[in-house]
Amino acid sequence: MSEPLLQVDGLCKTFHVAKSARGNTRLKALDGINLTVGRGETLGLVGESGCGKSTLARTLMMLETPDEGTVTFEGTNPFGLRGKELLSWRRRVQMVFQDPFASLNARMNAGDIVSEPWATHRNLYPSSREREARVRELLHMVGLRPSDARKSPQEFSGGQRQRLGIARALALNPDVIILDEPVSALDLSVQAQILNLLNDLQQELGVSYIFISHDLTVVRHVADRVAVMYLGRIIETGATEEVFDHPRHPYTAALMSASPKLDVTGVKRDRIVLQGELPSPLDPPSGCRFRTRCWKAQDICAEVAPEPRVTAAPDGGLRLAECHFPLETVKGLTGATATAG
Amino acid sequence: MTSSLTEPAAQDQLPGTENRPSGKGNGSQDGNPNLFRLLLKDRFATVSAVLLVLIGLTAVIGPALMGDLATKQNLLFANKAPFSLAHGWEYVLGSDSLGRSMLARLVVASRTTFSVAVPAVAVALAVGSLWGVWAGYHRGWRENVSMRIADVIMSFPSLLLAVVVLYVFSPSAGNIVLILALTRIPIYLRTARAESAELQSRTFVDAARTFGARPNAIIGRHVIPVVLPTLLTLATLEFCYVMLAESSLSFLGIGIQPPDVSWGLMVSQGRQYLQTAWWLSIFPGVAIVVTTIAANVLAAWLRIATDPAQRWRLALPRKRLIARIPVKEAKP
Amino acid sequence: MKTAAQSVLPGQSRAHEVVLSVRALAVDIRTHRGTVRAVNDVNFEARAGETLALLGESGCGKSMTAKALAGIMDPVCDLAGGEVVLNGTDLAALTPKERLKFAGPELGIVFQDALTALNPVYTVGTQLGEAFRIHRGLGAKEAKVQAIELMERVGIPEPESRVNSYPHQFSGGMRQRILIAMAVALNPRLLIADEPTTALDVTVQAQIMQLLRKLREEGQMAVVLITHDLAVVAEEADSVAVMYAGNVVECGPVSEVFSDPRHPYTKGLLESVPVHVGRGARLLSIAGSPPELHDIPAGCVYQSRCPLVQDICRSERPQLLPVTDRPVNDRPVDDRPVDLQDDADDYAGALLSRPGRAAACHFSEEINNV
Amino acid sequence: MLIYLRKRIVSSALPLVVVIVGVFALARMTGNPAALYLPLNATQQMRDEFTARNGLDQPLLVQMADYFGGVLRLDFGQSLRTGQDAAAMALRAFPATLQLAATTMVLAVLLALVVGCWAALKPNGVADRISSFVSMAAASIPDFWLAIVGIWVFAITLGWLPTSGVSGAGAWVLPIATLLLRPFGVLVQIVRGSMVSALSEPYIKLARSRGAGELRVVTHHALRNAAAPALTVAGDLTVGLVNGAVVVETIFGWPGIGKLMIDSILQRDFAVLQAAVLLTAVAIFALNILIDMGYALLDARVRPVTARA
Amino acid sequence: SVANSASAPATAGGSLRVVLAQEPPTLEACESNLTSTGVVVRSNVTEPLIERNPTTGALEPLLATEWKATSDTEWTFKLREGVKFQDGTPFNAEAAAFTIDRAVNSKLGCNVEGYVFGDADLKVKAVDATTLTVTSPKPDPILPLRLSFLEIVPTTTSTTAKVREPVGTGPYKIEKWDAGQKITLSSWDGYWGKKPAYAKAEYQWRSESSVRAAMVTSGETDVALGLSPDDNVGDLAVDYPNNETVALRLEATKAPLTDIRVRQAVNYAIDKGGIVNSLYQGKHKVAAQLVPEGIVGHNSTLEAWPFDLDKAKSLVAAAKADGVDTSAQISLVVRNAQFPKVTELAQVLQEQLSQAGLNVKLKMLETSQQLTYQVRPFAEDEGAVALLIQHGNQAGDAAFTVDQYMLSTGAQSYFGTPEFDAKIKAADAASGEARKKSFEEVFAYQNDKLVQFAHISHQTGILGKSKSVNYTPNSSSGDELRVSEMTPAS
Ligand SMILES: Nc1ncnc2c1ncn2[C@@H]1O[C@H](COP(=O)(O)OP(=O)(O)OP(=O)(O)O)[C@@H](O)[C@H]1O
Ligand SMILES: Nc1ncnc2c1ncn2[C@@H]1O[C@H](COP(=O)(O)OP(=O)(O)OP(=O)(O)O)[C@@H](O)[C@H]1O
Ligand SMILES: [Mg+2]
Ligand SMILES: [Mg+2]
Repeated sequence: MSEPLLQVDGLCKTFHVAKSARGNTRLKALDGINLTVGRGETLGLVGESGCGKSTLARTLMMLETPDEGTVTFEGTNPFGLRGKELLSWRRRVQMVFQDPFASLNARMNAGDIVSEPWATHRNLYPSSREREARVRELLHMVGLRPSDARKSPQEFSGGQRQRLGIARALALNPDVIILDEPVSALDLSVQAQILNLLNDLQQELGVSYIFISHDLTVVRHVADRVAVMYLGRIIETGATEEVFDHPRHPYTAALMSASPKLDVTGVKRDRIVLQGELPSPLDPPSGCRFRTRCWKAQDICAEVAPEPRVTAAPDGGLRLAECHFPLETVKGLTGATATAG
Repeated sequence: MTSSLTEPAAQDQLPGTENRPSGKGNGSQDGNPNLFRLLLKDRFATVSAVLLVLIGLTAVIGPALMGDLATKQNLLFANKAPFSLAHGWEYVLGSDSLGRSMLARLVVASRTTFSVAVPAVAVALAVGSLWGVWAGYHRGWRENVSMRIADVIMSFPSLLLAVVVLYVFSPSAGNIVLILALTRIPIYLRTARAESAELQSRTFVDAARTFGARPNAIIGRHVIPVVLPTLLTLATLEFCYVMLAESSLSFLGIGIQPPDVSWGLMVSQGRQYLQTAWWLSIFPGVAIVVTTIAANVLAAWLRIATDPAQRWRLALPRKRLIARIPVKEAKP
Repeated sequence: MKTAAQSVLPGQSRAHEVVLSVRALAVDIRTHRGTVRAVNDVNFEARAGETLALLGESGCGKSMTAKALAGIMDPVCDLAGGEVVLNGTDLAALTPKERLKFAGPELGIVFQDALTALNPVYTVGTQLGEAFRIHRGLGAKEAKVQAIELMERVGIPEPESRVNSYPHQFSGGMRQRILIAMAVALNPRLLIADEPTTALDVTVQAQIMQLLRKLREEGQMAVVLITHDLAVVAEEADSVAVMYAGNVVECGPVSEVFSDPRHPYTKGLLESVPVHVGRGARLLSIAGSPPELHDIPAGCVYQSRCPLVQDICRSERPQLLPVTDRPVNDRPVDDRPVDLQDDADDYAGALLSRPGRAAACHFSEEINNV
Repeated sequence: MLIYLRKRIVSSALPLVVVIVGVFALARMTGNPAALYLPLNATQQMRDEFTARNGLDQPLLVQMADYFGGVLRLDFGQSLRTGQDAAAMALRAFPATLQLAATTMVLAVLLALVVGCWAALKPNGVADRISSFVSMAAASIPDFWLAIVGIWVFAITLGWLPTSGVSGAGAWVLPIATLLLRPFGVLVQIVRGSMVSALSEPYIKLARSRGAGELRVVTHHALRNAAAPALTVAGDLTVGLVNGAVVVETIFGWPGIGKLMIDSILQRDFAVLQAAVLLTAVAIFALNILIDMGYALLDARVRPVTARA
Repeated sequence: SVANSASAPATAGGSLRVVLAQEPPTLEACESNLTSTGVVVRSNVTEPLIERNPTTGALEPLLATEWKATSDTEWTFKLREGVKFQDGTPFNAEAAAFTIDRAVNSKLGCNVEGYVFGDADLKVKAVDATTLTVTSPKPDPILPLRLSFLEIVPTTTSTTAKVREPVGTGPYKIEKWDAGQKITLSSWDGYWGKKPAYAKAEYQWRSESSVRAAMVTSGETDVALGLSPDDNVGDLAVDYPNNETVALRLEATKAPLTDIRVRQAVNYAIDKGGIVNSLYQGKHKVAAQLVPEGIVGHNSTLEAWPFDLDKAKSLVAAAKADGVDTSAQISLVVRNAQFPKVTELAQVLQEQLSQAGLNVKLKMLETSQQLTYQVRPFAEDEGAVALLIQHGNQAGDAAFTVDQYMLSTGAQSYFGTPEFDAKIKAADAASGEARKKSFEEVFAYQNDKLVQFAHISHQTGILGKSKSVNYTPNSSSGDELRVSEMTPAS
């Protein structure tokens, strides 16, 4: 990786919500996020529901304003942009939304949906003939037929809608696409189609992806690097294989272990089943956030928040994990099971 | 540049022409069924639609056909009973207390009634919904202020407003429209605000924001088209309310003024003749009720028919009805 | 089946005994385009202490089948035929009123969406206790005691205080537990779980699956697990029925079906999972999409997407027929889930009537040549 | 809850002020009442005296300030017409309307619940069609007309009920029946609609799967969920009754606030008008707060402060 | 309860039930010339010194036994002895003087002051306990008639504020006023005269005449005032001449009404006979002047204008030919709900005047607005106005009509001529037979020379009366319903 395309430093986002049990009204959805995304790279972002993945995506898209921290895109901070510059930034960073059903307006047809961005970015394809041609091209690109342009979203299946969402994101020829759970609503066979499509586009156009998913199998398949989130913090990052095969944070290990494997031998695996629930982000635990569910937790975990520990991975990339007692041996998982109950 | 992307793998994923996607959830396989065909299937809705069209036509062309029949008085011919052709077709519905043809008056009154109710509803709808959509989309202080204004209008005795305006500025049709519209704005305002506040957090609106679209463009493109059917249904119901309100104003003497005539005015003036000439108030009353029911039935039907998530209700079993009425469900 | 049922103590089934047997189940939906068949000629059996997985893509009729079993279909849906024999009684032949007696004590169901399946305006305690009030005639106080006990059983901490909470005050995983608790409240013989974990995170999913397993073992329940997650099926189920467009296209023990699929659809599904494929490599996928319910073709339901399609597939619908000559009870003992080994005697007895693998394909033998 | 109440009351204060100013301004627009209260041949001097006596010769702002000062002291001035204390007149008339409106709404809601549920059980069934027909017709009949027909039929022809007045239980029947019709008609449709959708919710299926019978499903599970929209609409309708029962009050000689308001407008009796309007506005704001509390009672999700158990 | 009162005979408990058109705003005696107040108070609770016989028009003694003019401007009254007020205080000259002072000379703003006395201040003096002198600034031949409007109250009555529930010398005293619901009077034992037949009188009010009619029909009330011919109470309806006259007052200062031919055309164009027969079922009388028979000054020789549309048209045409802008709009101003079927009448007038070729626009107004057309200062902005008036002469003397409606400075008059004014002044000052003659001439003169009015009809009131009550209404029944004149029918 040379100079990163997108860099995020210490991003924090707090929501004001109704009172919690402890009288807290401030919900820290993001708590000091650091990230980098290189050109043409896919960053996988995994984590449990409610840990802040979508909030991060929305903040990057400037749908939310962060309280703290900076976002740098090719050296500029998009939050400082206005007018024309803002528009051109908007053009370069696009998003595919989690829910293919909610993200398309049911009252527009596919052609209108795909060409909607040009209503704002008029100079991109000024003439209507150009626009029509480009719509056909985009639909073709995502594997839909030009004649589909007249159909309304209800007439498409979930997978096809997700493709429409991708076509719409592509309409502005962006450099970065944030994909928020692009396949979690889809059936297996459709999921494969979408993953193939994304892969093809990256090869062809060199776009970068931030790929958000809770399906580890999928992330493992698409991501170059992964970041694992827990309660608003990124607790582990590293190259995909490294993180998956040699998790250093206990949470990552538990996550990997909990995800069901399609293993046709029929032998039941032993696995770490985390006990307890994800704590409310309104009242996160003191010290290390994971300690309430961690089988390795000790007194210090309740008192001191762990600093990120950077280690070099065997392949030369950087590994980062926030834990007082990072796991050393991956094969020691079985031992962990016993403690986890 | 697209060549490699549309390679066989992607290519052969194109769905065949014959098997259209099933989509998730229910009802979506219905696509966009022809509303007219759907209408014909619901007999009540069909009858209502036909009635409304007839009434509408009467209001538009009827008065021209009636000429001055509606105002021609004949004091010697007052309060003649209806349903007799002895005095010519124009008196088939009887005559009123000044010997005018009830039929002609009902027809002429339909136009006045509509020309009060329709603009009143239209103005309230337009103002209330645009305002509500705007307030709901932007949330924050705009929403708060708008809702407080709505509160004020709602808790302000609308009758007082009506009386004052109509007394001070004369009870012309224009003022009646104005007053009825003003007092009904909050109804649309509230609904539009609620829907729009909900919509502005929808993902497709977020998507539009990520393109850099301006709020007004988003409101026009994404919010209004979605809110409109609900508001139109509401407007249909309000239409009935406005007709009734107009007749109440007539009761208080500040509605449509003679020699103009509306259904409400006819009911109101006919009430003193209930015992001597019932038709004076019954006929216009029936006209109001029939119009209202027809509009309500059609609105209820339309609300379901235009909502993809509810359309299935129209397909609900009608076993009992079918058992009685020998109508076969058409099976395509 | 009658004989089997008679020899059991009331309340609990013997392991591996057939608890539920579904024969030629068919469900029609009335739409304004006409009546369509959403579930067609579905057959399967569920056995005490075992899990049967119903697997299939979205919209293939899994939930519809489950609702038909539980007798809670939408008003537009009609049971068009078939038997649902639960413990010797054909539920399909009962009137809705008679059925109420079975709902709860005999048959429990867990819904997919825990948020909407709980009534938002009542405390969970009220809702948990309702089954006891209806079927056991308990008073409000006693029902609450039972509810607390239930919550304890499904692992909800501090049940005494949380029994008075409302559903929205619980997390998704907790709500799912409450739904499960509700379904098992009266120790039914049959538990239908319709995608109980689809909306949940992997870590919570693991907890829920663990809970289901525990309850199944405790009560010797037969579990029908509905899911579209192959991995869940592989890990949790004993046998599987793969559905496609309202039809069961293949069924049999999980390990066999997954290791040696005999229907091109099953095979296609298995191949589209991104495991054992290099990162970024092209995944195999099934082209096209399932047929719409109102124009399901005359022949094989899978014909439009099938790589093996021949003329016969277009004209004749394949029956669900046994595909293997191998007797099922030949399968190696190691294959069996751990818990089964404990009652090996019953297991052997039950095996006698266990049907083998079946697939609905004209070319089920040639699949592997694709 | 108390904090919430306080907040609501504070936030209603501003609209109330607007209402007060609005009434004041509107009332002044209707012109000088002198002609109404003086003999037809009154001289200019008599008119001037009258105007001065009632403070109507002061600049509008001064009058308004006076008026506001009075409001703060709960002194609304004296009625021009009767010479009585305006606030007392309004307070005396208000309970009559309130009783009428409350009884009407309670009955309308109960009836609508029964009919609406009955209709919702079989959507598009015969019961549904009949009830929606009846309810729509009910909602679209002019009330004054109905009132007079009612008097004619039940008081004169049949002699079952008194024609009008406030004495005895019988006197309540016709006014309530007249007022009831529209709220009933509207509510039936609302209840039916929300019952139909409540009955198709998953939790209803779940209740059935627990063995709950039809009656239990309807009364225990669906009804409470369906009640919220009905509550909203019932609230709006009550507001309509509280300040709009004029027609019925006029016909039946019911000494309510609606009649008082319209009379005081006609008589340019500003003090009474202002007192009456303010009173109803306060009542309406109170009603809205009550309705919000009703929501909270119905549904724990909207309770303002809920500790996470 | 209602069921009881509906079924029980009216005589039970000796209670008479009356339903009025509206609740009296107050029962203050000095406001009793207001119809709604007077109908309850006058001659029931309070009594005047003198009262006018509604049938003969003659003044009859009541609290004053005799009176005479003792000079040009002074009248002397002899008062009845042994009369007490309901609060126990005696009635004497002091009380009478107090009452006149309070009503006429105080700052109370009593309605009766302006109505009966104009701006004239009276000097009153209690000579002894039973003798009272009243002096007017100018000679006033009808001062005793004017005083018949003053209801005598005791000296204990407040002079700074009006009282809602007065004390009087009448046969009934106010027992209870349930504001908004009803007023109950009960007979007073200390009354000086004959004890009335009914022990109680209960007043209720309903604004819809059909409801009032229904109450008589259903037996909920014994007497209902102000019914309409269409209320259909059958033989319970009792007609009586109510001294009210309906007419159009024409604003002769604005085109096209400036031309007398147009004003005459208006008179010819109105089918008075048709209106009376069709709208009022022949119960009203076609009118030729503003006062009906029985009023001093009524000219019985006057003939109503015949209905002659052709003549009307030709008059309009003639005026047009002479340059009068006959197409200018005439506003036909009508007060809402002023009397039964006023809306219908208005529409008929509008139609008939239009037929004559005039441009008439109907304006239905509420009272307060209509007053800006009816009394000075008149609304300026409008063009010509034809105002529908209902004039009731309660006093029985044409002066009360003519001063208001015909004097060029009259409060309700648009115009006049000096010559006409002089005639009126002369009539006002005359007395006896001369007075009668002069007023008769005044009416004839207006019809001939001025034509400010297009007379339509003398009205007939309809009163609903239950069979159980014996009562014959007279022309003042609408203003002064004497309960003591009613007796239960046996
Ligand atoms: N607009 C908002 N107001 C208040 N809280 C919010 C808002 N948006 C998100 N949150 C809270 O912030 C936290 C992070 O939410 P987010 O949607 O980013 O999670 P996620 O990781 O995307 O979850 P999922 O996998 O379910 O999509 C959650 O606790 C959520 O409740
Ligand atoms: N009420 C309904 N009206 C019309 N069609 C319906 C209705 N309910 C279900 N369907 C259709 O019946 C078919 C089977 O639905 P079902 O809910 O059983 O699918 P499923 O396999 O459970 O899917 P999922 O995995 O999405 O839950 C679908 O095509 C669906 O569109
Ligand atoms: Mg998310
Ligand atoms: Mg399902």
